[in-house]
Amino acid sequence: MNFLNPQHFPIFAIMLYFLGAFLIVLFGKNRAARNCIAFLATGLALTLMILLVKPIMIDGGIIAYWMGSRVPAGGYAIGIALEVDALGLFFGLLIATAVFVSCLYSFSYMSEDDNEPQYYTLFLMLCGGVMGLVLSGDLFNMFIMVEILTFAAVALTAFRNRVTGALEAAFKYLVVGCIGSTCILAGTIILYQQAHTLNLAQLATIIPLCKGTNVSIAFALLFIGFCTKAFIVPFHPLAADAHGAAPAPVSVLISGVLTKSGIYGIIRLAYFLFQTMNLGTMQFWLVFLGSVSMFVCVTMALAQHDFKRLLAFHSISQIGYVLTAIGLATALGASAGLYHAMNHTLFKGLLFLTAGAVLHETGTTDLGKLGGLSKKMPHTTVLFLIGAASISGIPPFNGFASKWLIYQAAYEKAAETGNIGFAFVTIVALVTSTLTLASFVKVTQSVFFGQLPKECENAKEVSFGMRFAMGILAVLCTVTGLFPNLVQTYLTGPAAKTLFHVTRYINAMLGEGYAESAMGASAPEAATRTIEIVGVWNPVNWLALLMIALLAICIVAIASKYDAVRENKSEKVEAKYSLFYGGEDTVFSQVGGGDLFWGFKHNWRHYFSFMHDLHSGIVNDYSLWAVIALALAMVYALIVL
Amino acid sequence: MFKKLIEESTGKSPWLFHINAGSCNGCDIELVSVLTPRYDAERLGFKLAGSPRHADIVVVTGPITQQSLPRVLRSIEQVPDPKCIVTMGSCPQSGNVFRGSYSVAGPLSKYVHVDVDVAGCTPKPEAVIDGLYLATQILQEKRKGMKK
Amino acid sequence: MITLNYIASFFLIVLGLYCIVMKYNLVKTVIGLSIMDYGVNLLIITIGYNPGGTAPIFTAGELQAASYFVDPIPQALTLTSIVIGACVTAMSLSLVMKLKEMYGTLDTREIRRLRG
Amino acid sequence: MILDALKTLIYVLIFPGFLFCFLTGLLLAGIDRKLVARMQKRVGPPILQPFYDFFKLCGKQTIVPAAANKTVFLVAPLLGLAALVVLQLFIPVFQFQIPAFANVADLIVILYLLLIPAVSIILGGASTGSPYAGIGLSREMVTVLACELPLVLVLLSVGRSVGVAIGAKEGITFSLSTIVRYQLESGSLICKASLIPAAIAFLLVIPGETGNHPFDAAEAETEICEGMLAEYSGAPLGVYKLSHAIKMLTMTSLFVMLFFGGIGTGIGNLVALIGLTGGAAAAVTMLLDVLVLFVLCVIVTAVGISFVHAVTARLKIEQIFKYYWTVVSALALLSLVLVWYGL
Repeated sequence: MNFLNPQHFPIFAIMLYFLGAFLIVLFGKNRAARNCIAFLATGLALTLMILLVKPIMIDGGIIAYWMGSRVPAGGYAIGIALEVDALGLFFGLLIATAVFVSCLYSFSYMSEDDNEPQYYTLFLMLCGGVMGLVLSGDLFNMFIMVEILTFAAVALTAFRNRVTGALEAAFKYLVVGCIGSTCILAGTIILYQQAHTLNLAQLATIIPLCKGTNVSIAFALLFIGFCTKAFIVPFHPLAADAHGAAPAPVSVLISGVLTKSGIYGIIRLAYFLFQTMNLGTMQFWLVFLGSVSMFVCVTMALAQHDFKRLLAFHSISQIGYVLTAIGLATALGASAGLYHAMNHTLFKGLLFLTAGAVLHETGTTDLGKLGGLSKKMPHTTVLFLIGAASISGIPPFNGFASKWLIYQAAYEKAAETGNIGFAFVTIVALVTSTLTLASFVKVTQSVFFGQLPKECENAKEVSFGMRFAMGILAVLCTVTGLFPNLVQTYLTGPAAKTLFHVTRYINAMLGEGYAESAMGASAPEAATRTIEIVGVWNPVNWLALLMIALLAICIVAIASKYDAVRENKSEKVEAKYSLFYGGEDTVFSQVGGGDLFWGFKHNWRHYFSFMHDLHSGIVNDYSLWAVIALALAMVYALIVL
Repeated sequence: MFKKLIEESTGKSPWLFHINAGSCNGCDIELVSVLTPRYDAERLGFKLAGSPRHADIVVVTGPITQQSLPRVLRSIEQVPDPKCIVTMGSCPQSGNVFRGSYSVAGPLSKYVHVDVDVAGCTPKPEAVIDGLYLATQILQEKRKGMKK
Repeated sequence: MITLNYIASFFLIVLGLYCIVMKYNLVKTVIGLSIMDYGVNLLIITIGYNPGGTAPIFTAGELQAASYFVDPIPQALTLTSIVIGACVTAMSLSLVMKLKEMYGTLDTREIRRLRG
Repeated sequence: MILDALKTLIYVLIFPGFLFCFLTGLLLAGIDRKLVARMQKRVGPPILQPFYDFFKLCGKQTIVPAAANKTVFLVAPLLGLAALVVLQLFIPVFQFQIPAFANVADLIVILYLLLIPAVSIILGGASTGSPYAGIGLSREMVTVLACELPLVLVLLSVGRSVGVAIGAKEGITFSLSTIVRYQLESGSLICKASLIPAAIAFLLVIPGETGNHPFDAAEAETEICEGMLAEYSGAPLGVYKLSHAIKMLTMTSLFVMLFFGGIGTGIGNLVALIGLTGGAAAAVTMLLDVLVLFVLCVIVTAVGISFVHAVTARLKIEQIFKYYWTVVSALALLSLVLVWYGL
């Protein structure tokens, strides 16, 4: 067996994580050994994923790997398979990157916690679960991986169980997460009853031939199941709770990795398994849910007063963008959605890590108790600003590049179909972006700028290890923002293309010509959709121009002694340099996050109080939402699909 | 040339910051009336600034009560140079009818250098404009003598 | 006969969901999760069942095209699913214990520090 | 190569970049002040008053408050100014669009580039730690939010309208040069009945976006000491004032290009009539175009900013938000619906 054959890389990547988890249980008592194992497992998995870029992304290959070489016999897929196409690899890359960075960060961040070995075990189990999910070619395996990652995520949420709400959040997540997992299982089994196979490729071939009530119900069940994993509205409160309590690197995994697994599941469902069930009707469902998630979560985020909780709601808001774009079912939409999914992992990871840094230094994430950290933690502030600019869609960072594509995709779709509804989706997306900016202005003001409270006097810059991890993400945020064309050519483009080439996926798994012969006329044509971008945006040129202008202005400014400033030199703050309070002496009067945006909140006060009451924090309510969502999905699936 | 431009401009764009140090409001109203269409001090570039950091000319009205003294001094201190201090009305110059009161700490000239005094109770708007114009001249002189 | 199985599994799932949604006791919520799980397990087993089928145990020589047996895959799936269900119960009960320690109550209406 | 670099440098530094923005922006601000004064029956300041203000501020001390983050405090104004100057490069002057920059940014990008100056002033204000700045930035952000919805609606309507009219494959266009070229060929967009509400909405958005009276709750000097600028003094304050003036130019010229883009055509014909050819004709045309643009900007300023300033009192922040999200958005939405159904 040639281990260097790319064929084996996917299974190695998954195994590395689980093996690492196992080894840490054995040898984890020693700190160096533990860190070494975790680093090697995550680092090697990332390397394997990067090595796969060439054969899969660029050469357009698909790796079909049958466990124990049980290749399909008689047209029936019996064995368990891994199937890695560009889509799977794209998500695999995202996951491996986020996991690697988060692991680097954990080394210094978690060093003061007890039970560290257990942390890394769970951490690697979570990673392995997600990696297994996205590389799997088998529906039941996907379910198993979903369960593994749910367990690991629940346990990690409750890891710091002395933190207020950690247990509570974990329990809520477990209950609703289990409803979701059960839905996936039930959906899987109903599909099995219809198709007598669990292989994704074969399911994709057979399902179109046996349309009916059962298949529609299975779709609804699977869809809701993956929605709980992606925390789409109405499952968003779980994400908010879990993020608030979990340690920062785990938040990175939950938002950057776990939600992606849900999105991946939805894509596989909508584009592969049920591809012939008329994407058009599914569009409304996806786009509607996406837009609602986008808007509801961003408004919820505006009302939060906890740093990490706020970020959690934004996380779902951004997932809403991804879902909307995916739901448009155009080449541009799919590419933009995947691009945004990637960017979301990067910038949200960065933001959670900065939140972790703040928590590490000050012991709180309450926006009302923080302030003025920019003088104490300058590097963290810069990194946070990069992340905030990315998520709020400020050019030239990556959030803008992908959001811009999403606007285009939505509006092009509107123009193409003549449906004004998609125009409103565009408007919601555009306004949501500004609302995102607003809530990050709130965080900036109440955490990093403003006045320094007494309790935070001792804060200092975090260790190099943590800054390094954040720095990687910040650099990636900038680079992917500056070169959208490269990203589109080498990452999102090939991945998006696979969405419209289902037959290729099937044939790679079950042999050439299988799809055509099995499906006959109903085989989806290999859609030759091209990405058409109406607008123009050239970040590098813009940045060059900005730099020229900035440089020129700076030269003029320095020549005219702009930087010859008067500042406080003595120990005591002189009257001249104290803040202006209408003549009064300086007092501590930080304008906290809760005081901001009154003008906006006042106009929306009924909405906000309604939403506040709705998010009651009672697990029964959240389960009820899940049941209602399931019922609605079923009704929709039965009527429309 | 740049320096000359700045010096020229300094006299043409004086922004006022108004401090009420226990005034009876007579002078305050009169100061506002200076900016009304009838007198329109804006044609000379005068503008009321909201913060002492933006101001060139500090206009002080009222007899400088004990309560207001530290606030007045702090606010004046916060004005960036070159700056001009103008007292408006008789109160900050002499204490006017409040002179000798236990609560009056004035006159202002005891504490800071006052550039222009506009006397009267209250001074007429014409007088105020004249005084402020004088202040702009002083401002320009100060700017010439100032090293950045 | 087989219809009854489907009805029973449906009933179990709905009962479980009802228990999760309507009962305010944490332990009852966990019981609800388990019941739901049993319902699904029953569903899986039922789907694999062929009336009159034999156990899917054959030696290589016996297996012919006409062999009629119950589908073995769902049985394997059920085993996995039962194990997972047990894990869910264990995990949630341990969380319930910790919650009781921390909040001093098992009432979900009082365990709601995270809201809004 | 070097020639290209030199050309780019000239574009950025002189026209339509820094120098042009500096002169016309401040001139526009001066005209605005003069107009408001005249409308209030005052003599008003000299038209060059903003220049005096700017140079005076350059000559004053810059005080960095002890509580402030010095780097952000000083860099934020420059960043905002640079972003605005670069933004101006993407707005064509009728048929004169710098070819190198035509493919850099479209309308949607411009919408977001407009946020950068706002963000820079917010950062600068927040860095001082002043509570006035805190309130100010809150209001500034709400104003930006308020303007965003109508602006988005207007831009989408224009994009759709022109996209359909030129028969673009996707049915929309966001390229500003395409929009202007279309107008030069078939008349200004203001003549389209369906876009008149959008034009009015845009006109109403201009003072909000630039933070002019009566939508200047964020910089209310009488209640919150100019909000985010409360702690700024000297040159950085001057840079902010300059940015404000340039933003007026940006918004008005964007309005002119979106809705009056067709007016530039007559000029070219006029030049041909006189008998000029070649480079001289191009130069004269461009000069005239710039003049026409400036005159139009002044008119838009007079109507959209000065007049509104002169006749209204300052609105409260929640009134601003409500106003923009109801009245102005309804107008813009009307336009979008009309455009959508081809009326």
